[in-house]
Amino acid sequence: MNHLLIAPVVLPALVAPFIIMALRYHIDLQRVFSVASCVLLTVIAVALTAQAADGTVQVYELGNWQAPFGIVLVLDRLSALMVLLTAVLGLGVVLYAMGSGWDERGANFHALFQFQLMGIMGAFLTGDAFNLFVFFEVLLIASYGLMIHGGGTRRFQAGVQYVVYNLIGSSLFLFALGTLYAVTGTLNMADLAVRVAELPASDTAILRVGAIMLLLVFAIKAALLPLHFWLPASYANAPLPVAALFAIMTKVGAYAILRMYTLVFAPDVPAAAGLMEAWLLPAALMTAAIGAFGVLGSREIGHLAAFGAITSVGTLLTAISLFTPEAAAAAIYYIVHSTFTAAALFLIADMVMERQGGEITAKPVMAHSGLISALFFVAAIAMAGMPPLSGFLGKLLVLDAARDHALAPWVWAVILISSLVTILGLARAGTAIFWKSHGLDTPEDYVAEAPNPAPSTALTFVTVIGLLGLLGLYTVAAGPVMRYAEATAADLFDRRAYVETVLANRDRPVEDPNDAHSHDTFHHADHNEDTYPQPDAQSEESH
Amino acid sequence: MIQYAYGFAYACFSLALLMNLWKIIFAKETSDRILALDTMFINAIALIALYGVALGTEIFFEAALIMAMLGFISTVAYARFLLRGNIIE
Amino acid sequence: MSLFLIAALPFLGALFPGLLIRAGRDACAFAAGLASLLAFVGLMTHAPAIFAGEVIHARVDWLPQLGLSANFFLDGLGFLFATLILSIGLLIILYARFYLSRQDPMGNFYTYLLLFQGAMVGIVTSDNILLLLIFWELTSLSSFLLIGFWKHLPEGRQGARMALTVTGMGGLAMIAGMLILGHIAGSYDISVILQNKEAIQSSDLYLPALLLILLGAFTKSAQFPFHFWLPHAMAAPTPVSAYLHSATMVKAGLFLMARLWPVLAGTDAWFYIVATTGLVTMLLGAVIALFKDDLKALLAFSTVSHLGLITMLLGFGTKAAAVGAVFHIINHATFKAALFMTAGIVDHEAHTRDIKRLGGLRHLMPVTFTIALVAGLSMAGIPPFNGFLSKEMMLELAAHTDWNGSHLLVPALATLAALFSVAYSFRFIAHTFLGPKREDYPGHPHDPGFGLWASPALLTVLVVVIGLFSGPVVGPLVQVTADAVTGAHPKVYLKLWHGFTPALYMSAGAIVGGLLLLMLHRWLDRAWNDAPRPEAKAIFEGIIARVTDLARGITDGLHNGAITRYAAIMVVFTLAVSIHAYTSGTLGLPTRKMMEIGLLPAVGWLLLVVATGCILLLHRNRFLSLILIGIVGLIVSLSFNYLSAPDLALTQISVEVVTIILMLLALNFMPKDTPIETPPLTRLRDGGIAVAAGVGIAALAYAMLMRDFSFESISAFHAANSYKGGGGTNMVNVILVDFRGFDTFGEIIVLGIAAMVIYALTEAVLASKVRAYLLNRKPDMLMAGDAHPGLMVVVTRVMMPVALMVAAYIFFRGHNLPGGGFIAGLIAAIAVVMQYMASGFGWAAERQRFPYHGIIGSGVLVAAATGLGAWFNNVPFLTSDFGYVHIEPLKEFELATAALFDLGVFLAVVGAVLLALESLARFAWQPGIDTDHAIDINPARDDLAANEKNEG
Amino acid sequence: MKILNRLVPHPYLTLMLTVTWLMLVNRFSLNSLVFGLFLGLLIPFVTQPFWPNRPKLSKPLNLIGYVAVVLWDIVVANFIVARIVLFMPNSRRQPAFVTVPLDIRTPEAIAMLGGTITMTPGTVTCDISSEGHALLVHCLHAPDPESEVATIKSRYEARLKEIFE
Amino acid sequence: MELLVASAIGILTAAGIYLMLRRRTFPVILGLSLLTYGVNIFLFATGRLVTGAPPILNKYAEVAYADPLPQALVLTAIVISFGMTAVVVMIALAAYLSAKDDNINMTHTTEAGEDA
Amino acid sequence: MMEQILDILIVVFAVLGGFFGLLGSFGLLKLNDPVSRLHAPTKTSTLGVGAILLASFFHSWGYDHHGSSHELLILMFLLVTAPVTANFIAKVHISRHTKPEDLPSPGEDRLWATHMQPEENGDAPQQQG
Ligand code: NA
Ligand code: NA
Repeated sequence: MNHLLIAPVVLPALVAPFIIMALRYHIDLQRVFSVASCVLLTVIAVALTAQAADGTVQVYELGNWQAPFGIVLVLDRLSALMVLLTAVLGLGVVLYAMGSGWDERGANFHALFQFQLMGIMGAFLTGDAFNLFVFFEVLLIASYGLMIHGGGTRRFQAGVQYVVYNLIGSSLFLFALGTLYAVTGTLNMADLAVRVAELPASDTAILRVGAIMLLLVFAIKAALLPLHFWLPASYANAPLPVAALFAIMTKVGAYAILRMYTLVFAPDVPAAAGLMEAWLLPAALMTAAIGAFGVLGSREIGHLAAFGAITSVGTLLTAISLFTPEAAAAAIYYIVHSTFTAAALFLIADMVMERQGGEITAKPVMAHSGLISALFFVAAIAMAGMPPLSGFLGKLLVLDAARDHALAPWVWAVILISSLVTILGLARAGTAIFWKSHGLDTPEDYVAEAPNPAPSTALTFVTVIGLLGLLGLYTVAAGPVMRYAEATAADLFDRRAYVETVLANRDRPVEDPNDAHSHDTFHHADHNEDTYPQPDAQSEESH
Repeated sequence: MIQYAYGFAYACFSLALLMNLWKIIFAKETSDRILALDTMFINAIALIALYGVALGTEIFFEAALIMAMLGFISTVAYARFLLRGNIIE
Repeated sequence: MSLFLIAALPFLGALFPGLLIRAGRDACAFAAGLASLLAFVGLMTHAPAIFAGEVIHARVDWLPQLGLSANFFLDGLGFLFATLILSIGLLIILYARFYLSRQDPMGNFYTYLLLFQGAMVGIVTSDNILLLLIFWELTSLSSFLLIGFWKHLPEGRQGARMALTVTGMGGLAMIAGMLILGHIAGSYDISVILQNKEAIQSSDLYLPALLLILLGAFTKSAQFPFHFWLPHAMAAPTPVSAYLHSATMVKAGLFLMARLWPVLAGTDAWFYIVATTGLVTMLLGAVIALFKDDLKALLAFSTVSHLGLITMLLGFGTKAAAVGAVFHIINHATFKAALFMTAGIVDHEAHTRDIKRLGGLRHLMPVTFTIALVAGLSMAGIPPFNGFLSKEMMLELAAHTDWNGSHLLVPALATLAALFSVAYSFRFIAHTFLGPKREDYPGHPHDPGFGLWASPALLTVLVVVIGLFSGPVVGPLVQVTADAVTGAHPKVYLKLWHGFTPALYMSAGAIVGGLLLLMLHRWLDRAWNDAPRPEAKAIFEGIIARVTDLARGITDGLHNGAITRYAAIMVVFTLAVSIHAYTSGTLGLPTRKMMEIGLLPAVGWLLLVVATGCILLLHRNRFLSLILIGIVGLIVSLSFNYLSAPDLALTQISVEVVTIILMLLALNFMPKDTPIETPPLTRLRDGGIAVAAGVGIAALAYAMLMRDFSFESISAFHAANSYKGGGGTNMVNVILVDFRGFDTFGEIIVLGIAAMVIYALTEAVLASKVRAYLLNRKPDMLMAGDAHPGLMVVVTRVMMPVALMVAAYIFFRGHNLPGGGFIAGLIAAIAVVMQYMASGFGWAAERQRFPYHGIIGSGVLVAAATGLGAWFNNVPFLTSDFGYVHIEPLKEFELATAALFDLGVFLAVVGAVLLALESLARFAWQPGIDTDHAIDINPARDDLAANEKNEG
Repeated sequence: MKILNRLVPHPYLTLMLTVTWLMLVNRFSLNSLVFGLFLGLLIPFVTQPFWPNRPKLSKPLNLIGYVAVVLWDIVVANFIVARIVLFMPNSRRQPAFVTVPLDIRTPEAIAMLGGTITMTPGTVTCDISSEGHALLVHCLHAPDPESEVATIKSRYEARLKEIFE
Repeated sequence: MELLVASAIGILTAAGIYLMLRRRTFPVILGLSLLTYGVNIFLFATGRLVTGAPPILNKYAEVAYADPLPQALVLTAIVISFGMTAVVVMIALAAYLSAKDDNINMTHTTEAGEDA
Repeated sequence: MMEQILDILIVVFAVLGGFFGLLGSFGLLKLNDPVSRLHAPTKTSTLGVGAILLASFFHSWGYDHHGSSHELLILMFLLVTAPVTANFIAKVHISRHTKPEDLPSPGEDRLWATHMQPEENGDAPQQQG
């Protein structure tokens, strides 16, 4: 049993309560533990990715109950990659939050942050549909706390909307899971795959409703049009470092779609055939387009970054909704890119916001304007999918993968035109914020300072440069990464290894932990007839 | 015979619940509504007890016990709200 | 030198100027120059091989899955362009060192310039069209930075954005074109593509690919109708214009057409699109140039015109035309770069570029005048300068070109363009330098230092030398380049005198006409200015503004902040796709019999429905709706009991009470009524949506309830193993703490986080200005006396230990009977909340010894530690263990790790509920409230006080 | 002795809780008793701060008699109320508030009296006076309010005074 | 009986959705509560309806049990939605106290300048 | 014999319970003044459920052959809490619908507790503004 598999969930789940229990009044120690946890998570994630890289699927049977009866965690190439992505992003964001002093502007930041990581990690690793719901809720509720961190009227108002929208989503999730369970009698994803594939035709109507509702749940998370409405206001009004962490949240939705709709409800499974072909791809394209328009139409840098995230989600979902191994590989490549890019853009937006406020307009020249503008330029390139960064490669991969699809001209047109509109928007914003300021009549020595003097400005820059550097590295290493992505996509479309590994133990007999008594189901009865654990039994002292 | 008695009791408490509902909807006084809700809890306890007896199980005992305790708390909470606005002060 | 290194050197060099700027401007320029020089030297090491007709390759895989490789190759065409880029680049670096002022951030300038240079070298040496695309877009980006270099100038920002938009658009189109091209050819490697002319030209996709690629090339090379960005790019510092807009970037489009000439040219489509565009651009550029008063604008339109010329030649599709195109590329680069630099010098010295404010500079700036004169005459196509040679070739080729049956159209228009070309060239010289010296120059013009005029002078020398000795000087270069362009070995004749050819007559006519035009210039200028004509910039900005407004309209219109609408859209969308999913599947007949409806369920249903309906009708009275919600909760709980789920009933009712308390606490601070805000139609719409969704869910539930599972449920396993493997008879509890303990672990964390969030929120709110509001808040309702009645206090005191006892009972029995840590936790929490309600916040909080955060934390940690404990047995997280212990004289009893896990649940729930409620209650906390006494009215205490008073 | 006091702050409470536990468990056994006693000691110890003043009972055994009286009265009360509700028209019913002056002083005793009044024939404790020297009692049907007050004082308050003071 | 349960689910859902489409935070929260009831009963009903057969093992009788799994799931769901409700109530209160307005819809307030 | 007696007890208590349960709720509807309405449910419903619990108690005695203390426990809970409930609801009525002069004199004290003003019952003075 490889306990490393559960470490990404358990580690933050231990650090967070420890922080609230013992370190509530010691921000320095909180930071030490939080960063240490993130570093350790990164190390663990690297180890897990290395383990998964050869294609073996590992299963962790929680409570020693075999699938499909208990909950299992499953490590394969895809989940390992997502865990690694989360860990690295988490490390970056926590460092930035420290450097910018954001973590001190409200209570419980680090504990919530660790819980947030725990929820995301769990969502990526779990092999059980209901457990996925639980982890969704963990990551959501932590995100509610982080979203309103620091307080403020607009943030609270946006917070209400964010929570309400997601609560509707959670309700839908439960409707979906209930429907699936009512038909198949199982919750384990691999088992669902087996059962859905063998489903009698007479049950498809109900199952399909469940399947589609589940898809919508993930689509909400992923911010697919017209279910994306929660995103702009939430991200733009959240503390922007938190929004940077949220960059991974849309990917949780994308991941879940990729996982469930290749493993369980793949288009080649009769019961799921034709579920979403008609509308998913158009919706994804609309998402990309609306996101791009949003970038161009934004009046505020937080919104700009948020719509940037939406347009990249559109591109990502476009790739996913093609449901071919090539497109899935492209999507997997694009996921990492778009996560880092969106995060970097949010962090840079925070730098701007802290120094001169959020509106996209000329303000007196801010401190570190040159460096920030350079970082913005690089992040904008990545966001718009311009060369030489990975966004360009990702877009090329998506376009290439869409080539044989009936809607290929649409895909190409929308993605390319969205890119253009995004470029327009980013250029417009960048010139207004960074260039136009120089045209203002301000005293020579005037420099707009950050309203909240940050504890360590250097750390914030190091973090952002680090993230962008990672993007550069990711671009250079595109070849090996794509090999991994292609192998991952191949795994997704050939689900046998996953299913067989997860369900390998389903017929394992159950041992009674208490051997001495195992000869009888209700051993108490052997000792004393009337202490049988019925309403009047004696086992209440089991403490 | 016993079954008829239980059936009678069922019917009485069911009817009582409906009367409570009537009161809650059409009462002029909010205090009457709270009172009706409190009575509902009491009637519910009776129904749970009856149901447990009918099924010959004590599994529902906890539910009745807790309802007795919680009905009280929620009634007090509602009333306190009307009295002071603030239920914890 | 490796091609990789040559392409990489400018990029590496780009790192230094920015870093070296502290070391001074010279160091900065030197570093930049050194990088260019090294690359140039590296390039020249390949010269012998190139002239020998060899092609040099360098390959490395990058993203083979896509067919994107970092493959470079160097042939004649690449060599020519790389030479131009690097050599003129060197001259520009030198020139810029003296041109830029002290205020200009020179480090940035050289960094951008070298980035641009690297991108250009990359374009011309790429052997992979995807790689070429990358460099292509990089030129757009770096030129954006260069054009907008003077960021304080609005023209600079606008020009930069315009250039980026137009060329970026072309680049994106080209991506599509290149992907199609590569798809047809089966490879993205240029050397492979060039072998596939037949396949490409016979493909159905040839035309779309051609159009998309040409869109890229035309935008980059400022061909009509995309020419308008180039003049606006003149807002850049002059070195940038001289580099980008004469020699390099704008030639990238030409390079691309030349590069793909072997596979794309030769078709009718190619001819009519490319040649016509080139012809129109050539004429239009020349005409407009004549009427530009800004020296740089004049040169910019001249460039447009010359780019059109070259494009037209490439469009002719003949080998001879290709030779002419190549030759003119060289010539144009030399004279135009020189002219731009000259214009820059004039601007630098006279502080204006407006021709109308210049004239007579010949006397003040003889050196500059000489350079301008030579280069200008070359631009005009006057012998013996190099411009004349290539223009003659153009006219000659035009004279023999038939356009859709018309023999005259092309030669006539070409001659006309040449005529205008002569006119604006002469105007450039005459109106700037000739004529009388003026007194009103904004600056004090005189010849600049050597550093500034060295570069144009050198280029002017080339203009002359190539003109006089074209064959020996550039013949071989033109030859190898033409070979590369045509993929064949065309004959290259470069001579000054061709005899009395049609071209000569056309040329002569052009010169005479040009002089005439110049004489009529004042009159023509007035006519031109009076004539209505579309202003490209206005159109472009109009489109952009329109698009931006549209974007803003769509964005604001869709995301108007109305979550009510977002939610409605979500519900409707969900409904629509669900109906689609349902109708595209099949539903079998019911497999279950409907259960009979007894009295109890009927009454329950009625209560539930009526209560729900009343909530809808009366929801504006918020307190009343909370009472009604209480009914719903009660009925739901009873239903769970009735339907064999006692655990659920317990949980539901306890959660219900805590929720109500929470909502009442919140409602205290909120309006007590909801106003009517939505018009009836909206309410009707919402009602429709709600009813549709309700009917949908009800139908789904009914369909599901009437059919059995399709497969045996996994819960059969849970039933079979709950006692044997889990040690408990309450299957639900065993599932919660054992089979699916991980869910429960997550669930308590959710609860803990909820409390933490609420706490953090309270802190945030109380730290804001809201605190003052709360302290001064007047109760919005009648306050009855006696906040803490004695009867209640006494009863809750007795109840609290009993309730805790009940909690303990529920906790321990949970594994076998309804109950468990969660419900026990709620009851324990409620027992404490009772104290808060009865005896007051201050009194109770003061007596509460355990910090709630700590209780939550310890709960989660206990649960986690229980889970981790399993590792010591080398079994997975949360594996439970239980055993039976026998201590005399007691009977045997069970010890289970699941109970420990449940203890964690218990603690987390207690902590979370109390922290949440306490946080909320803090809003109402007013300083000065007596915390010593729980009971407001206590005669015993008063008697005691009275006695003490009497005694004292 | 002090330590014992500290550890067992409320011996009656411990006794009551142990009995409660046995009633909850619903079957007497040694295990239950031991565990019940354990909890009965633990819970008062933990909740000690919430009940700082131990109520002193002068004659605890009288409590049993009192409870018996009250239980009987409750049963009777219900028949009286039933009769009034069912057969007495609202117009003939004479509801009234009466003031019951208090001789008892401790909150526990007053609470017990208030509770008793509510549960017994036709009366409900509604309020206490501002200094705690009188109870406001509502009578469902009180043609003679003075006699109601007298009954309350003699039948319940006197006994409570004996038990508590 | 199935009809009663199914229609109750539908009614709760419909009422919940209607209230969620109101403009003030309080009715929206009420709506969420109603929707949650609907969801929980739905999830519970996936085990199909059984009376008098709680999933508590009984040694003395060979009896059928109600499906325990949906019950466990609903329990988890109830707890989670309780946490969520608490949070949303609190955020709504904070928003109201900060803005003195409990309208759930946000309106645009910033009009940033145009770029030249 | 014993069983028959138990059966009779069960029937009697079940019927009584039902009767009083119904009566409590009926009284809530019938009685015409708010404080009088308090009497019916607090006493009658409590007795009704008490009778049902006793029926259940005898049932388990008669059929499961052991007494059940659970019912008694619930009954005790109800008896202890009902007065508090009644007290609070009465206070609501007093505070909302009566003035001091509507009620009999509180004797030596000045007011009934519910009518006390905030300053008088130990609360912090309400700050204005
Ligand atoms: Na267990
Ligand atoms: Na349980």
